[in-house]
Amino acid sequence: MIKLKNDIVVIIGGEAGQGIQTVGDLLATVCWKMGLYITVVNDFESRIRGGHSFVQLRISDQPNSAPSDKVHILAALNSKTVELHKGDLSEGGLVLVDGEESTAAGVTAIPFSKIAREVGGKIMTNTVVAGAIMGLLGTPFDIFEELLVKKFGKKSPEILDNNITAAKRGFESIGENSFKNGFTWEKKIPLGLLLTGNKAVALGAVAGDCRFSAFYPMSPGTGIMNALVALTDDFPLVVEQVEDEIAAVNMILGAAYSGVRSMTATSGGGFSLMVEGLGLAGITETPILIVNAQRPGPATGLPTRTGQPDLQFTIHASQDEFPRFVFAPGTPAEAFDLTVKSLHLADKYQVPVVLLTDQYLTDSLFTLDRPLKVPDSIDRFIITDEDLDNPESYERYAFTESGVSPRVLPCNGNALCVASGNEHTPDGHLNEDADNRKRMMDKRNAKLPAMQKEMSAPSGYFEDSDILLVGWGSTQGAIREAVDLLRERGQEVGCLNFTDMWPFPVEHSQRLLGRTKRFIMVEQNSSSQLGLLIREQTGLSFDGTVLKYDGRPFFPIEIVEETLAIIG
Amino acid sequence: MIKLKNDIVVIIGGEAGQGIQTVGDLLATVCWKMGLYITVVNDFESRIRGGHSFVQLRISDQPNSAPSDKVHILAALNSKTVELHKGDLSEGGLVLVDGEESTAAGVTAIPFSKIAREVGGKIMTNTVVAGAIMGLLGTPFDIFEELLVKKFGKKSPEILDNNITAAKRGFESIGENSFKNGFTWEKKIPLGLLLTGNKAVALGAVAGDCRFSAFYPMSPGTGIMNALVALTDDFPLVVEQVEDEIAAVNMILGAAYSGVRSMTATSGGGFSLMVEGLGLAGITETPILIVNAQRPGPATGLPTRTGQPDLQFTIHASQDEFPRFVFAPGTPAEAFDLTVKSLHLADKYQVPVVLLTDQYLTDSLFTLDRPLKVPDSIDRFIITDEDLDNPESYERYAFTESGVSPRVLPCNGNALCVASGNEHTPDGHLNEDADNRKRMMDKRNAKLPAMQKEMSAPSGYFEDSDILLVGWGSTQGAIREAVDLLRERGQEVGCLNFTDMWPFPVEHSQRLLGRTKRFIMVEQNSSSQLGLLIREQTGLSFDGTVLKYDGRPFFPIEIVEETLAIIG
Amino acid sequence: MTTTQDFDNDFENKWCPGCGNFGILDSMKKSFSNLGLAPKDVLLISGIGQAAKTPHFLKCNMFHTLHGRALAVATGAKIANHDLTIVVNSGDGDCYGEGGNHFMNAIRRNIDITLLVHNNQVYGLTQGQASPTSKMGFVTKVQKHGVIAEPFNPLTIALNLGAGFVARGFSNNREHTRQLIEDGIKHKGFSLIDIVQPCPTYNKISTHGWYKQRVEDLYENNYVPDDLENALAMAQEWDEKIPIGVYYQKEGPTFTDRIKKLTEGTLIDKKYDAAKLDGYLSVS
Amino acid sequence: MTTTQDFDNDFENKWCPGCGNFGILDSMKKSFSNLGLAPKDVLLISGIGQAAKTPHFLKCNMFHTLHGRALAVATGAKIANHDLTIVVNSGDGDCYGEGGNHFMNAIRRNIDITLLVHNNQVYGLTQGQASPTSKMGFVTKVQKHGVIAEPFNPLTIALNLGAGFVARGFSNNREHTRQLIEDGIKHKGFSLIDIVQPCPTYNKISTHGWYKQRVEDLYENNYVPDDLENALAMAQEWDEKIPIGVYYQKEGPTFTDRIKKLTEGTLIDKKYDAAKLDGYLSVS
Ligand SMILES: Cc1ncc(C[n+]2csc(CCOP(=O)(O)OP(=O)(O)O)c2C)c(N)n1
Ligand SMILES: Cc1ncc(C[n+]2csc(CCOP(=O)(O)OP(=O)(O)O)c2C)c(N)n1
Ligand code: SF4
Ligand code: SF4
Ligand SMILES: [Mg+2]
Ligand SMILES: [Mg+2]
Repeated sequence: MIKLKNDIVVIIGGEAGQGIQTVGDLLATVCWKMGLYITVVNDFESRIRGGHSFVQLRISDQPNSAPSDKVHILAALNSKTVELHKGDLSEGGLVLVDGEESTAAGVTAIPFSKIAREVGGKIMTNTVVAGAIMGLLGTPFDIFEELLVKKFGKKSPEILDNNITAAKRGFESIGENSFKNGFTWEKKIPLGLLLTGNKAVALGAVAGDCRFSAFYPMSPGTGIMNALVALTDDFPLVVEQVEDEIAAVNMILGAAYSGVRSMTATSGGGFSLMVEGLGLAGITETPILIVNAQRPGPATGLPTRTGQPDLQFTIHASQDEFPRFVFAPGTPAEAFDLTVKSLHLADKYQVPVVLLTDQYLTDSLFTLDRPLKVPDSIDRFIITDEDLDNPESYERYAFTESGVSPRVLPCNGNALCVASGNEHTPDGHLNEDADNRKRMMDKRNAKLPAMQKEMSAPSGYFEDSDILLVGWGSTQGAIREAVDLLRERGQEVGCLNFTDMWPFPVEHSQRLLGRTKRFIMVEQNSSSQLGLLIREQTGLSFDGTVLKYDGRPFFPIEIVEETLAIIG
Repeated sequence: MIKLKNDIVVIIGGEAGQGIQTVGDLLATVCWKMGLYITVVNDFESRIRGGHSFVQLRISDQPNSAPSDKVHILAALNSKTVELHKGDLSEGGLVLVDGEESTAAGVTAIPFSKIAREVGGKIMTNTVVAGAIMGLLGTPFDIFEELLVKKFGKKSPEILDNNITAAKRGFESIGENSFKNGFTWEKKIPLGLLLTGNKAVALGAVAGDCRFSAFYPMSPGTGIMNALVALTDDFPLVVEQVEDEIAAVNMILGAAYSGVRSMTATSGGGFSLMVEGLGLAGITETPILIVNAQRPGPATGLPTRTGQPDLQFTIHASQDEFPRFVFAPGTPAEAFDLTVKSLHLADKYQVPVVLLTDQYLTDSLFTLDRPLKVPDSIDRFIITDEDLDNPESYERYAFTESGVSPRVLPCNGNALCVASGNEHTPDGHLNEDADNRKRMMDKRNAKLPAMQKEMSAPSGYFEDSDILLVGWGSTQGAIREAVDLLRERGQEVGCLNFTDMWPFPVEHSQRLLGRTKRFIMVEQNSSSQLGLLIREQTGLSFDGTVLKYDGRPFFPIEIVEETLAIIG
Repeated sequence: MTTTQDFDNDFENKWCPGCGNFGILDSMKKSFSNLGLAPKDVLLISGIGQAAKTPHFLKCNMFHTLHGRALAVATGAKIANHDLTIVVNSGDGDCYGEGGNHFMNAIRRNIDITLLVHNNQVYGLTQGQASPTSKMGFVTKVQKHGVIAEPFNPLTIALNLGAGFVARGFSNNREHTRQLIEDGIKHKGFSLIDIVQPCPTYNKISTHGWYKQRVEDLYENNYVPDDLENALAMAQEWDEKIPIGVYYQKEGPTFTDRIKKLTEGTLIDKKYDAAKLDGYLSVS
Repeated sequence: MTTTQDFDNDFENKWCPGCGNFGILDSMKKSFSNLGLAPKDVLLISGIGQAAKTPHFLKCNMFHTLHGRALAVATGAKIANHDLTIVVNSGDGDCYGEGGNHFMNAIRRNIDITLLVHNNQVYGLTQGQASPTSKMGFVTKVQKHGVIAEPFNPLTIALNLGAGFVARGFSNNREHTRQLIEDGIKHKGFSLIDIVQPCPTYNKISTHGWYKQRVEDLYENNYVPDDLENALAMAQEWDEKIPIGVYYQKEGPTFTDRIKKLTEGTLIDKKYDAAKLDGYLSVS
């Protein structure tokens, strides 16, 4: 990764319900179509109307996936936006406000709502704002127009016309005030899709042949379900909203037992309610996928904010011990790949998998830096009567060296599928004998060495440096950018970004962390959970922590400053 | 602790429903009244009638609290008892079976059921068996008779008479076959009560002024509730069985908020369902006590067996991070004390507390080695309008240095009690600001240093030895006895028994473990959870593990043998 | 005496303009002050949702708990101190969805609290999914081909479970709702007041106007709520008309009445008695 | 054709002698073989409890799940493969206590499974506490002054939630129960069969003899189960007489009928289509 060249940051702020997210989406799509890299971060309160929310767009000709502390264009649909974000304006930054006349120096008034009313109604304000910002940036207008046609073409010709006019008027409202950091716009083919983490997980689910999903709405997990629902008409997928999270996890257990790959998504509170079901998957060796999209807690906490506070909870959740996988993607591309991988490994090892994302990754919009790959076919690791010498004597939990027993589906032949959440003999019937108990525990635990081999090492960036920043999940982009900034300042710093969390990649970690002089944990929780896990699993101790737990994603510069304070 | 002098082990085996537990209780009570130490371990299946179950009584003139692998008297009410336990008979051990004539060498037939029928009916069989065993042991009969009067005196004179006759006939049935290891019976005043862990927790709860308990039945947690219910007529205590465990934890939260000390008890599955409520207690700073009486899982696992598989789950349960206490008593006396302490600390720090017991500790009957002490008075750490300059401006979550905010009760004056499970400002109202969020997290976490100071060091036994066995909770007795046995064999071995688990007693552990050459973890789970926790928290690594996870308590000799294999 | 202003606080309201919740909030304040209650006399307990935010918007003692769990918390609070006046604010998702089991069991216990369900037939706070009371066919972003389960009828279920106070209100008839809340609080035992409520943001079917056309005031009609069959019949109505008022009322012993030791005073007021327990712990 | 013996297995039964569960087990085997089902055609799903152990005691496909969760698991299993014949064994605690919310929602969905609730009005496996169907006043070790909540009436609630097959059986009338189970399985849609059952160990009130005196066979009486009001009235009966048979039956589209793509075949039989998804992932 090299220093971002053209790196422009736009903030559009207003009340919930004013549709600023639409402005962000429009701008992002236009930039993406031009082959640029975008990160769009949505910051909103847990309410439906009013209050204050904003989107931050970062536009660059280099991959980026962290929010920035500096802003070049601030478009304010309410006065709070100016109040809150003016301090973040970079030198030469612009403030656009809705109005006829500028009230302060550095503030440009554009009559957004007046224009909107003139061309068709207040509802058009968003389009005017988007037009104005594109005007400032110098975007070619035709791409914007194409997009509007795509978006409104199916509605009445009037609506489309009005929107185009609104866009045009906005575009032109900027006049000669062409923004000095403007790109030179050359159209390139984007390397990857423009995707939220939510959508990446949903696409990964379908790519991994997930066919059933039961869920109960909970931010930020709901976004994944919305994205899945959007795919149901085109794929063999049923998504059902159910009475509570306990039903959700148990329904996917039933569907998985019956034979279709199944998943649910939720956040911490819902995950808490799924914990007992997770254990049922563990002892019955039923493959399921649970996405825990993290947000700050405890309890209801901050419903629409981000954090990484559930790592240890996820690894230890549910009574007693059983093998499970835990993955934490750092980007939407990884979210896609790891969802596919999760569904595959769940089937292969007959274990539950938890995918840990967070509000930042799931709700933000990113340009992917590579295309996504769909598996050609799906291996279900399921046998039938034909694979058996004697289907009548089939045993669901037969002892094997690998710990994985051949699996049949219920009502799919003479081999009966007998499963029990009580401790059981190989034939699936409940049993309390001490010897059998120990053997069954050992059988399940016997999967662990092979499972551990499936774990990828944390991805490195200048990983041979004397000082490593170590993080996991969605902080990847911010940490890498911090490494760039630190190196610019002459610090020999690199980083490791974990995505494959459990079974903990002990050997990889020992190898990569053992050779560095110091490592510093960068996490979005208050106790450095990965740091503690590394110590527990490898005996290696971290040398400092950069922790943020205020519900907001890291700015790279925060990591830089706190790291400098630690390394002196 | 010195080697047990008189150490006699009796097993009575039969089907569920045959009342062998009654035989155990009768024998135990008589021995206890003579001032002896008893451990009675109940081993039973998850069914109501039939199958096989047994009680093991260990009787000694020295404190003991572990089951023994060797048996001196085996009383068999079914043939399976002989089959299963004959191999455990020590030299000179006796087998008593129900019948007219002995069928094998070393087997004494006594017509238990025939005698019972003669004196009043088959139901009297238990009393005959108890009588016979006491005859063998040479117990003074009058104590037994006293007990029967106490037990049956309130029923009809006929029932009492029949029981006394049954006991007498049983007592005499043994004839000259006086058991060679018999005690010399001198009556002493017992040092402590004869108590199950269940009852110890219940008495501790009342001693700690617990006034409300809501629960949903789940073995082995139910026993605690039964014991609490038994106290409701005499103390200001309401115990309510509710619709599910989610209701249980939320009801005690409501009662605690309202102002009475409250608790619930359950096992792993129910605890899983309480995890979200635990987090609500965390963020709202509401003092509650949850007893998790551990049993083997995952999921339903082995409902009536023992294990220690939930330590890490308990410490990390619920989304995000908040201070909590976790205690794990090793004996009924500690169970009593730690229940009192838990209720006290919950109030003092306004945090949830989890008491981790297990089936072995809760269901077994022990003679305590000391009297139990009731606190003279209860400090509730609650303020009222009188304590406030201006009750109107009272804030439930005021920032303080200790992190503990003065607490009022709802509807108890002009100071309003405003609590929220969303992140909140000091006044209790929900708030999403980044600064406030960080301050509130820091406020809650600020309690941790003082909480950690409340933690006792693990209790030691020859703790200066080069090799230490390290365990927690109910394995205390077995580990200490193993230490005695190892030292007898010339090994310089001692032990540490943890009871105060979280916040982890880091300094105590570093001090005690840092100075030993090697330490070996002895735990009833498959991954050595305390060992991992020690490494995570102190950086110190264990040198071996003795793990048992077949659902049965440790025999001291198992620890001895595995330890020897490790230390070579 | 208190006034509604006594219940005002300066915490910023977070509902959408035009939301039915405003009416309910207003009616609550009026009924409290009419009953002579001061903020210090009232304990509001709520779950999670737009409805469940209500307690923040007035001055009172309050406990904003977890999604679905308000009734369980309220039950515990009442047992601990049955002198408290407890009102629960819940939503249709909160109470009949996630909290379905507690709803049934609070009724079975006849615990003396007043439950206000802000029933907008939609999940507001999570942005417009169907709720248990959404009609079959109701289309949302998630239920894109419409809801495919039968709607949950809280009134029928409550009546069948033996609830002693079952009422329906309409958020925008503030005076009427005020009266209902007063009657509910005065009722000794569990009171269910299901308050139908427009959600202008996510429910485009049952709007203010839609309700307005349908509601029929039972107070005005001098309906006497003592006939279970009548009540059950009315509970079936919806499409043509929606009776608002008390459908059924019948007093009986409440949960805490049935616990003998609580008839002599609240649990919280009892004395700690170390000496008595000492007796239990003596070895001889 | 199959015979009842085809369903025998040699797993040791763990119920108490004289338990009503034996009758239910027997009736299940008979109804399966009568319907021509073989062990490989049947999927039994159960929660946790004495009742929920049933699937272990016969030869079949089975999933012994968690306390209270059988219906949720069964719903998922049915959606994944709606060709399956799914029967759920549950207890009164399992289904109406811990599982109360799933009970209501399985009915609302009209998912096509047959639910057998072994209703002994007590928690058997956990040694005799009251259950939701225990009568007010029922004394146990825990409820030592008797139950103080209204009993839960599953039939009334099911009928009010719109269940399309609501029946009551008596475990010891084996032929009758066999018929009920057959009718339940044949019914397209959710079928509730609440089977009252003696628990000689923990329920000394409703014993075999107690039931025997009260049960009245609706099949014999040629009762036609098409009248909801009749059904509701019968559902209130208990103390004097207990009608056994189908109280109410009405077919309608089931949950999987209402999901369009499932009308063309089961979910499990659909094809994975990588190419189609590729289209979604192309950048241009
Ligand atoms: C355990 C849990 N699951 C899900 C959520 C997310 N959640 C918050 S409010 C809500 C639904 C609210 O709907 P309703 O109760 O009808 O209230 P409304 O917002 O419509 O007033 C949900 C699902 C949560 N907070 N906790
Ligand atoms: C989450 C959870 N809570 C509690 C239990 C303990 N438990 C097992 S069976 C049972 C009650 C069984 O009663 P019922 O469903 O009526 O079945 P019965 O034994 O009477 O047939 C309970 C509470 C459990 N296994 N899991
Ligand atoms: S979303 Fe609906 S219910 Fe919620 S505040 Fe807005 S209008 Fe009211
Ligand atoms: S406890 Fe009751 S229900 Fe359970 S097996 Fe025994 S008799 Fe049957
Ligand atoms: Mg709602
Ligand atoms: Mg039962």
